Amino acid sequence: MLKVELLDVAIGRVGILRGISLEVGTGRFTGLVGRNGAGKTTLLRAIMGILRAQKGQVHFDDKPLESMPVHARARLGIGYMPEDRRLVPNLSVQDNVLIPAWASGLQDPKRRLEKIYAMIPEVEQFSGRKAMQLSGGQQKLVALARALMSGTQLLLLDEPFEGVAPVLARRLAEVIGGLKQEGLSVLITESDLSHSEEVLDSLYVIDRGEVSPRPL
Amino acid sequence: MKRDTTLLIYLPLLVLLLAAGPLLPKWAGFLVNVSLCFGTVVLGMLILMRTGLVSFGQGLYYCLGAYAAGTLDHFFKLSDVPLMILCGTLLSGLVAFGLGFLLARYRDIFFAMLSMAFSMILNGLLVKTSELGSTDGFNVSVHSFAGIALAEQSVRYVTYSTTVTLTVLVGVGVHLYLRSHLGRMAEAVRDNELRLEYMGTSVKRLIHINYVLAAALAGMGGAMMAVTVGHIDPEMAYWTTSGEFVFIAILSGTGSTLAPFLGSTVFETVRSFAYEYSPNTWQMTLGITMLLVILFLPGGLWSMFNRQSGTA
Amino acid sequence: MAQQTGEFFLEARGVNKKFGAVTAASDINVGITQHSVVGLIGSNGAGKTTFINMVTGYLKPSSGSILFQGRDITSLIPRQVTNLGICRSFQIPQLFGTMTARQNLRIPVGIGARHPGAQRMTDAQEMATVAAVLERFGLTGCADQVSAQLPEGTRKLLDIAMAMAGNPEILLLDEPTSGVSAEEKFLIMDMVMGALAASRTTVLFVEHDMEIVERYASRVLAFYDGRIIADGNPQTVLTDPEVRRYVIGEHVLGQGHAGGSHA
Amino acid sequence: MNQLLAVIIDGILYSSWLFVIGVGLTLIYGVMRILNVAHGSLYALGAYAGSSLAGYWISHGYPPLGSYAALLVAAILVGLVASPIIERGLLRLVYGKDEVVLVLVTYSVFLILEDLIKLMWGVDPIFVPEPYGLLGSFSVGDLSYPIYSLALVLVSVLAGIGLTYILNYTRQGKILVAVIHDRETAATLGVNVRLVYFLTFTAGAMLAALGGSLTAPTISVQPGIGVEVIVLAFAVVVIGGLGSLGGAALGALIVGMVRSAAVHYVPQVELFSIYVVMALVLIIRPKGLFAVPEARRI
Repeated sequence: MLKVELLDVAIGRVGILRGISLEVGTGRFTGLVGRNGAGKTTLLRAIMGILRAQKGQVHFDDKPLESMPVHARARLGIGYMPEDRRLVPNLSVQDNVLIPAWASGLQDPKRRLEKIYAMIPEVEQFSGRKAMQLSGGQQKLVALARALMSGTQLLLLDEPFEGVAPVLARRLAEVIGGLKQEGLSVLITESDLSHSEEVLDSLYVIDRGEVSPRPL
Repeated sequence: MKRDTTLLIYLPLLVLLLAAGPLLPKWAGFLVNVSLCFGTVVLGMLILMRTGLVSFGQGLYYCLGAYAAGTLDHFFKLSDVPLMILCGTLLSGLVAFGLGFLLARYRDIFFAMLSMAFSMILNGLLVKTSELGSTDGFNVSVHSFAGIALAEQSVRYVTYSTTVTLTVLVGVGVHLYLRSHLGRMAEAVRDNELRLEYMGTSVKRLIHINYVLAAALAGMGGAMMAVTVGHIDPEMAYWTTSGEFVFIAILSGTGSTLAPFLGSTVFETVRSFAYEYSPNTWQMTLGITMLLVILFLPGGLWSMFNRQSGTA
Repeated sequence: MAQQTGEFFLEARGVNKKFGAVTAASDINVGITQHSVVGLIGSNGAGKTTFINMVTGYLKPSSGSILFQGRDITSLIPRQVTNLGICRSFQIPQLFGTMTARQNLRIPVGIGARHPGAQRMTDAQEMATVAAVLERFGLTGCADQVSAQLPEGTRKLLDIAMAMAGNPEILLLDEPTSGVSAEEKFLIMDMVMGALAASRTTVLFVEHDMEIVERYASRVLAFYDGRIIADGNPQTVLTDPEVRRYVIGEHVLGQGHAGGSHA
Repeated sequence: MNQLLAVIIDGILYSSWLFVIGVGLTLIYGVMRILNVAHGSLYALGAYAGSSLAGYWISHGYPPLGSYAALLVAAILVGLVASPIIERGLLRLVYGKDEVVLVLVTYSVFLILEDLIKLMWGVDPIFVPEPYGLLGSFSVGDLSYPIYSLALVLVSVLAGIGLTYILNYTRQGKILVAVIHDRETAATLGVNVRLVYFLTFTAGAMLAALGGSLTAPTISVQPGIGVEVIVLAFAVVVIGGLGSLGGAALGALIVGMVRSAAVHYVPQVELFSIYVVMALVLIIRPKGLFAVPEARRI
């Protein structure tokens, strides 16, 4: 599904990632664990194309992504959930979730929306509220729902459990675990394994800009 | 440390320009003179730009300086070259000292816009003041130099050499200033205000100081322009005049105190010739020149001479 | 925690900080004695940087007060706090990006030399001081490179060196080794601590790397959800069950304490 | 009493005009973070194109009412021609540069367009007043106003309501809101930000040109008419808080009323009253009336 090979990423002249290789198999849940500043967010942003790689390749379904603009990558079916949620504060929750569908001209957004609501009923409950009226944890749920709208193939979830109260974190883990049945491929980052361990099929550890596989 | 070659350029430049004065054809001498006046205003902008601020209202001080000089002649018959320039410089510096308390709080586009508003207010005031000639402004004449009466035919060379000498002096002065601790701090403001505050320094005060310096130089340029051209009008405070200063500043680059003079000379030359040969497309020529510089010489014209680094 | 007064070098009394509905600091009471080296640990958003921001005047507590040498500094702004002798470094290095490393350091050295009461220096003396600092931090080799283009570890060092150039009474280091390669992390800390050894400067540092905390801190404060949940010597705090659960996390990998936890 | 009425009506008419020229500027700034100096030239282009087209229409004896359509078509044409050249051809190359450099780029475009207009239309004034007189006039008390002057009121209200509607109730508008808020995240959601930029610039250019083409019948169209418009539009937009639609409306209303009052009561200060208001607003609210709060740095 996703294959990253020998990726080098620098921000400005500052090298953040060095020689990253990693693979997310179809229908597999892959974890990327490392502490703050290790380079997790940078790696996901590079996969999405927000950051340019200096070296190396990213393939999605055997298609090279290097020369593809960000929005085109999203339209391949990659859903990205940023760590800081980044909802549009003055749009309603439902509008936030629907933006990817509108942007890519999805045929039947209502059906996909209903499916997402079925997976995360909470989001439907506050679908009429403005995003800025939600708590941080609720926003995480909405960000996940939004990522699911474009992420019909692959989900990139950046620290989905970070800064969330334990109850909500468990709920998020449950929702994410439920995605297994959808046949989705998922890459999850976390600073430890406290929430994602049960759902993972494979694991990588990232430390100071370098990634290595780790048995579970 | 790299050797400081800039100072070594200023002295021969002074001698060369002074010596060339009587030899240059009238138009060329005038062009050099006007370029130096513009260059002085832009030199002030360079100081401001070192702190990261760009004013779209430098015309305010340029115009104030010119009117201070003009008023001395017009109302008090004190048409003495150094006195007029001194008054223009001081008045602008003084007004900037007052407004600086306010403007030092502003950054980016809001700094640019507020300075523009002030200069447009001056423009509006002058246009409505019939005592100062309203839209037409008035003529400025020069009769003495430091108390010594001037003969009619020597006025032009006296203003020319005064401009040249003063310009070189402020060029050297600003050069030394930028190399001083205070000047380095100005650059630090542009790079990282937060860090400076965390070193125990008041960024606002630094900006205020540089704002006053820039204004004083603009006033000086305006006063020199008034005695050079012999006519002033409210257009000097209109936004397009300020726009031209920003234009020259970006065209020049901020790499050296010599850059504004290079930039203004190129600007004046392009403008004069374009105006001469194609009066309907001279603005277009300037616009295209500017776009080419922004696209291909992002560091301004000066970066052609100073490819390796941006030291002052 | 003990509520003594007057005897601490730096003290926070009942400090709270709210951002809208979010509580970033809740009832922080802590006293720091002079010459101590204190590690601040806690997961992201636990309130460590907020604490540093409040001490240095970048943020104002919603309630409570902060005292330095018995003097209330709660309402001071960063410039004033710095002038009292409290300096800090930053998680993301705050450098003068277009200047070289040498020029960067020259700014605080120049400021220091112009303090009232400080000894004035000639240009040559200033440059010599700068050169000495560069030498001490092993930055001589890249002294004339533009700081924005230096590697992250070097930038981090330069950032800390600039904070130290003010000869602080208290030095606050915000994640001094984040974004730095594994080989460099002890190197950086050794240089910093070595340079401070003579003056026995009081240090507070925020750190995620428990190896660093264990090796350099004489006291550890563990933050969780805006509160300090443990305070004491490194051995005690790092083995505290609450700290292990909330701060370090039982499943941490790639850190010294993760030992055999991936079972 | 009559004078107060005159002040209010003049104020409304002037505010409408200001809003039409300001709204495109604030739209472009809000989405693209570019303070477009060339906005005034687009206004001038609209005025020239409008008077040429309407003049052609009328001089060929077509039904005079059609001249209104000609004004409208002229504005649309200007937008359709200018935008690909300016946005795709030039601005695209300089995205990401300093805000001030971007201002200078558009300033250069302004200089180029000023001369281009002279090359295309010459320097003699053009006067096509027919659409202005065609509709007759209406009176309020003993004051008489041409009905045509309501056209700008209508257009400004339509533009204001239309843009508000689009931004709040249409998919395209909500996508735009997402881009304004955070273009990077919008792109990760599949939004083609490049296209959004292009369409925004086109819409902004059309609005500027529309302001010009509708004003054309009331003035003599000559070189330099765009210069004053630029600073006025800046004033309106800056007072409102750059990039805010409601701010532009309020800014236009404030500036319009102040100028109208100045014209009637203290004509000496008319010229710079606007800049006094602008300075005062910025002194009291440094980022305009509807400023967007900024994020923390550390």
